[in-house]
Amino acid sequence: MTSATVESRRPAPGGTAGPRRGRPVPAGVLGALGLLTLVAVLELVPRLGLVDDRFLPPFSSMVSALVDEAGTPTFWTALGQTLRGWAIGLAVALVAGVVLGIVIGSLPVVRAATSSTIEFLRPIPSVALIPLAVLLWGNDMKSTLILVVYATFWQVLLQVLYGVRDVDPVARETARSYRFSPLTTVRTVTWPTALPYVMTGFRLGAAVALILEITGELVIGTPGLGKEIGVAQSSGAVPQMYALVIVTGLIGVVVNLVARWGERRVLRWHPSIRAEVG
Amino acid sequence: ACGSSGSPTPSGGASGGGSVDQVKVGVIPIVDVAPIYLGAKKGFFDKRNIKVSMESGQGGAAIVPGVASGQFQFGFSNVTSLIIAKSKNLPIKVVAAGNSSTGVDGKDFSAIVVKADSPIQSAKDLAGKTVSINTLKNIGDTTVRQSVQKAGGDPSSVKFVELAFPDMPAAVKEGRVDAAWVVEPFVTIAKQQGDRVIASNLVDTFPKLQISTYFTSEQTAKSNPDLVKRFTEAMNESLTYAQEHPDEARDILSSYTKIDPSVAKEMTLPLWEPGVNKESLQKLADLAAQEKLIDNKLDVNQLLN
Amino acid sequence: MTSTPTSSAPNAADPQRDGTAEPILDVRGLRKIYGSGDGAVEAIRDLTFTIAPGELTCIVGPSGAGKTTLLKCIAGLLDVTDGEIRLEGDLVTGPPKGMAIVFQEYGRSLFPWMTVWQNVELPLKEKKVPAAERKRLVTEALEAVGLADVHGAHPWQLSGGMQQRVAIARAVAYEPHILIMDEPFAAVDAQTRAELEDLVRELWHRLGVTVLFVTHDIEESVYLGQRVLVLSNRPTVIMEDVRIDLPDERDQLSTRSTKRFAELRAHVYELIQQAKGGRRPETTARTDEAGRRDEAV
Amino acid sequence: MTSTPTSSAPNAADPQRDGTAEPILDVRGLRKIYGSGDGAVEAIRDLTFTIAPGELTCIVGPSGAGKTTLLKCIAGLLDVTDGEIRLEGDLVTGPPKGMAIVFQEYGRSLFPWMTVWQNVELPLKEKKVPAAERKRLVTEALEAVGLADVHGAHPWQLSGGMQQRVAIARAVAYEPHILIMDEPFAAVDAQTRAELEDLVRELWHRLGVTVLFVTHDIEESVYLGQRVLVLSNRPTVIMEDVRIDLPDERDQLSTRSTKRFAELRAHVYELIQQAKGGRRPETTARTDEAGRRDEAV
Amino acid sequence: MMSIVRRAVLALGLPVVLVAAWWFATEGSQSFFWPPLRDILGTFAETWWPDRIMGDVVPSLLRLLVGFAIAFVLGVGLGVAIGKSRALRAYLEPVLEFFRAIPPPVLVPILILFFGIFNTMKVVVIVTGCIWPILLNTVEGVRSLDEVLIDTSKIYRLSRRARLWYNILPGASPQIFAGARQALSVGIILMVISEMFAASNGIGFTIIQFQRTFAIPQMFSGIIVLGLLGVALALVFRLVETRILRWYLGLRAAQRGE
Ligand SMILES: Nc1ncnc2c1ncn2[C@@H]1O[C@H](COP(=O)(O)OP(=O)(O)OP(=O)(O)O)[C@@H](O)[C@H]1O
Ligand SMILES: Nc1ncnc2c1ncn2[C@@H]1O[C@H](COP(=O)(O)OP(=O)(O)OP(=O)(O)O)[C@@H](O)[C@H]1O
Ligand SMILES: O=[N+]([O-])[O-]
Ligand SMILES: [Mg+2]
Ligand SMILES: [Mg+2]
Repeated sequence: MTSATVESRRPAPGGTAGPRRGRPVPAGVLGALGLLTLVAVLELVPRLGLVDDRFLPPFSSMVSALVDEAGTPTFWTALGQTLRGWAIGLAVALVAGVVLGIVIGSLPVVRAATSSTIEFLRPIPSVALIPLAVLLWGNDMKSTLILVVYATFWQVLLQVLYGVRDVDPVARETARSYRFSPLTTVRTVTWPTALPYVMTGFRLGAAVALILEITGELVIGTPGLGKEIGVAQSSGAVPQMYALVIVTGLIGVVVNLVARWGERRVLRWHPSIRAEVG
Repeated sequence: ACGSSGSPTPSGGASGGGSVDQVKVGVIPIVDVAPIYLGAKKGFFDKRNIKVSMESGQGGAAIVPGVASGQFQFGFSNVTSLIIAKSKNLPIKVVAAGNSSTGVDGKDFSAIVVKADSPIQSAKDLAGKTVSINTLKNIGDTTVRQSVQKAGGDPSSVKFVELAFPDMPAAVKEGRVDAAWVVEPFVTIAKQQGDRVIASNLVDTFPKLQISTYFTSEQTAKSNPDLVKRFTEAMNESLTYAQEHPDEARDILSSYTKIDPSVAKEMTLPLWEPGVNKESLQKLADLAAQEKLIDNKLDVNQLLN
Repeated sequence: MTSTPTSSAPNAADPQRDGTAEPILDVRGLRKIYGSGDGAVEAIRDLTFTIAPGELTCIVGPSGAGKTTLLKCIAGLLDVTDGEIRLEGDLVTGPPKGMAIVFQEYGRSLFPWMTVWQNVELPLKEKKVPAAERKRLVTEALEAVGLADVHGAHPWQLSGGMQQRVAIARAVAYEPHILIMDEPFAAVDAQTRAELEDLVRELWHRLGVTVLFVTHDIEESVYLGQRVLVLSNRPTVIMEDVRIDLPDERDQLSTRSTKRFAELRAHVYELIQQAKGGRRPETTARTDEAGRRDEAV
Repeated sequence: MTSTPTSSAPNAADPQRDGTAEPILDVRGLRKIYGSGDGAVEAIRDLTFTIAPGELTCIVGPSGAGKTTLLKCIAGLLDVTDGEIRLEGDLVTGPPKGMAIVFQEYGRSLFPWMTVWQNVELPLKEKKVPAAERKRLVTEALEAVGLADVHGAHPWQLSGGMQQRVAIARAVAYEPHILIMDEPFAAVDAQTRAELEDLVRELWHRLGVTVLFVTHDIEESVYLGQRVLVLSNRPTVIMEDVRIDLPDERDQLSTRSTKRFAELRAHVYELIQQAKGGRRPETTARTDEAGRRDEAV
Repeated sequence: MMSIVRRAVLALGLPVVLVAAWWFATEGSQSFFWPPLRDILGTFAETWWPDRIMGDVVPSLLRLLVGFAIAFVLGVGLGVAIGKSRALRAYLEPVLEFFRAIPPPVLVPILILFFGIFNTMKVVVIVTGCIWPILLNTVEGVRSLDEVLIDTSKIYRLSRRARLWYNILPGASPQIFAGARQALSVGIILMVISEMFAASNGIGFTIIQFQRTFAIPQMFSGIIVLGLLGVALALVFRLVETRILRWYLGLRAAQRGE
């Protein structure tokens, strides 16, 4: 008997429990609705006079300022510079965080030996390191990059450490009993277990990297969106400033979409995903 | 790195041949530095074989270490910060004037503003009130206290809070602070929202108080005196030109700031005078010592060449 | 299958079919397909049966037949693809009141952050059973499964069989109207198993609870049940509804050694073997139709 | 226990005791206490036995006796508290080479992120079995457990019994020297169980593998094993080492209906019942000493 | 079991090596911005004891703890709601992601508009930074709860409250703690950032003040204070965590049979 794979006559509801409902509204539509709500709030709060529109202009003026900005090559150059710095910093931090996280997390001795140092270094804010970075690299991209890597690395590392801790003892014993090499154990047991944590680490890290990239540009003056925001701020150009802030926010939204998309791909087996894709 | 730079043709200047010096100047992208942008555009640097590029940072935290370590050859900073730095033996030298107060009470690029309906009528009334300044223990508190003292109030009872200039108009409007020390373009923006100017703190401190200068590291000053000399000359020419052509100075703002043109037109520009004003600097140094910003009195000659 | 030494489905179902005893459970045309599109798996094709109040029904069938799926549908934990399930007349849309389940994945059904005692007590608390009564029920249930002495341990400090018994104790202490058990004794030793079988029958007698009991042990199904529903291979249909006409008073030694017991056991065994072999009970027409549908994919 | 219709331990152990067959497994004075201080649980008190190469030994005992604990100690997955375990003469300190285990918690021992095929194939890859050979082994193993058609599914898409069979297939495909199975057939139906029992015996014959098999099914232990180790209640000691003197050629129908089979089954059953009742085989002196130790904790 | 001595050696070994390396590397340093560690430690006591401990460290710590507590409650509450409801998650996620990507220094002006310039604003800044790791981890923790346990809760008809208390929160707690742990460190960072605005006291304010006034050894001593604060809070956190997650750590440790 072959497996009776059957085209369901009508779309079968997902494998999970729950009251029978109509077809769910697609996530994309709901998400767009959410953003629309935000837009409405941003438009209405100043229009209704809840705050002075000179300090928080209505959304429409932010958009028109954004349209103006988008017409200048400076904006696009700045956007490109920001994205580049962000991507490089995030990539470095991810690789370093994952590799070190797995090594430290898998070896109890290393973990015990490094934990106090990690706790010490972790809360030192990147911003406190700005003078040192400038000292070494001026306002070069490297200054901002080091801030981005430093701040993002800890986010990823901590997530990976917690992920490694979550390995199911029975799964670990299975790997041990079949004498998997350490590398195979990492690849086939530790890594898949930690993956959901890594995904969260990626999402946390992506935002932190963006934040530090922008902050670095703003404070140090490395070219990029942050510098433009700084200029707008010190020029009293409120709508332009918010226009640029909206761009950073949108980068965040896009990054999350990519992360979620990737998650559906690599975590298809995980309870959180399989409950949804059915 | 990019950033606005002067005319792209470096050679053919008035002064003799020699190689072109690539020079990075750390500046804050505000009105005060308009002359260097204007001078760069006019070719005042090029003709002295200096290819100048402006690197903007948010303040001393980014610029001073940059200059001290040679990442930038020159930097722009307020005088009090430099005095503090010098008092800590940071090896720096002032090389050119930055900008100064106009010296005209009520018509300066810096002002203390209050809400239109505020009971505060003069600096005297600031006693016991909260005033926002951009940096605590710096030129802001020093000069605001001078205004209060001059108006007959008790300067020691003024409470200061730190806010960024851009956030001050809102803070005044919403009553978060009683008064704010602002500089252009926020003086104009504050006025546009109806705020009142009650004092000109820089004017109250010293006639034509020079509040910022360009500086370099002692290392550069020693090893490349010729470059410093050429830079000073170019700066002086730029300052003079900017002072004489205020409309061009207002126009250049759009190349490195996002100041609204209508605001830019109305703003009071600072005074751009060549030459470092030693008495003015010494006044600020004395005030710094008096206010305990520095431990001992400082002779500003140490800052000069 | 030549000799059928059982009263077959029609009359076995009598009590429910006529109005005298309104069925407590009514499953009609149940179909369940997991997933959709390419990866769809038809676990249950077409199940129709009723259960009278207070009946003790065992369900047997090949591994992967869809027994767990069926139980989860009845419990309102899974949406059905087609057909309907009524419990006491109401359409099942979520977990109904007064039902307890012992899950096949017993290990995962215990809260690892609670002690054994807390695990058993929690549903009672939720049922607002007064503290004293609760204490009595938990104590009794844990004693009945032989775990009174480990009540302070966490589930992961217990052996597999002990975990399973905790899950049983929890269901028992709950005093449900309808008790669903999915291979509840798979991990316990023979002796304990026999004791627990008798515990189930005793509870059933005492509380008048309706029991649905999935097991792989054919002897167990015959020993325990009033009826044994034999399921076919996936996609599941009912092979036969075997009525167990053994006397109500059962005993591990004597009952199991009767001739009728042996006959029934052999018959169920035979049915399972046929089920595994792929035989399906209904008219070939239906099977063919399904076959065609399969090919269409 | 009046009649002992078995050859009892002493002569059963003969082949290993003298030098003719060096034991593959030598467990001496094994003791295992979980935790320490207040919460300490003495799972195993004192176990000593040896197993000859190629033997098929079944282990039975009350739920919670310490069977899983014993297997994990032998597999080098748990540190022992006292005593020593030697495998082929070497002290066990970690999982030895050429061993495969089917865990009692089969569901959690499968990697949910891999398909059935990948789960079975992975240990072979680790063993550096060439691709073609690997394919053959995996295919055969999955066919043997009746899961050839679901090789692309993930474990969580399978029923409990199917998951358990995947874990069995993984162990079988591995072609171990020593195969440890912890209630491997608990979740499968009677028919499948019978087939798998025969599969184990066939593998054992074919590969000459040493098998340690924990089960709750007494019939199964007698049907499968050459020896049945009956364990006492926790803290565990050996109740009796029962030699199964049935002919090597076994058959589900004929073997199970022999008189000797029935005798052995009854004997083991009786032992388990005694174990459950708390009877312990050794001198009371020892128990007392340990009892005092318990109190001191 | 690791002996106390062994543990102490492990915990202190690396820090001692690193401090020694720092000491010798900066021993004869002439660089203004890299003062010798000796100078830094030399200014340590006079810089911080006792005025700044009471006047700066304590207020900072209070703001941090209040901010962290609010972020924890909000993050877990919102996280559970979002984790349980697919629709709510789909609706809110883009908006939350939008705000999450906005750097606090840019957010501050808006926060000033709504929360003023004093402690409230600073606490809100800390909350806006701390909440994300908690929220994200809670959402993911809730989403990956064991299905069998959820079914168990349903079958025994646990009330919403009981499900929250006995199933959802404990089940997600390992991941919630991962988030809270992150948030604590982020909180310290945000504490510093919040004190860059409208501050008149606090560790962050002090460090930035040192930085602006080129008091470099003092600035480094401030960074060291931050680090020590991080270690201290991490220790407290671990105490709480091992208490609350005893079941989980036991479950995970059961494998070595310790
Ligand atoms: N989540 C799922 N997604 C896809 N298929 C599933 C899922 N759950 C179960 N199935 C399939 O449905 C069929 C029936 O599974 P079910 O668990 O109901 O079997 P069962 O009769 O309980 O078997 P067992 O006796 O082995 O427990 C199996 O073929 C299984 O592969
Ligand atoms: N991690 C642990 N911590 C404390 N006690 C434990 C732990 N694991 C097992 N035990 C205890 O050890 C004893 C033996 O457990 P084990 O799992 O070996 O039993 P078993 O013989 O396999 O039982 P079953 O047949 O029910 O699977 C039990 O009493 C159990 O409570
Ligand atoms: O390190 N950070 O400033 O986030
Ligand atoms: Mg099942
Ligand atoms: Mg066991």
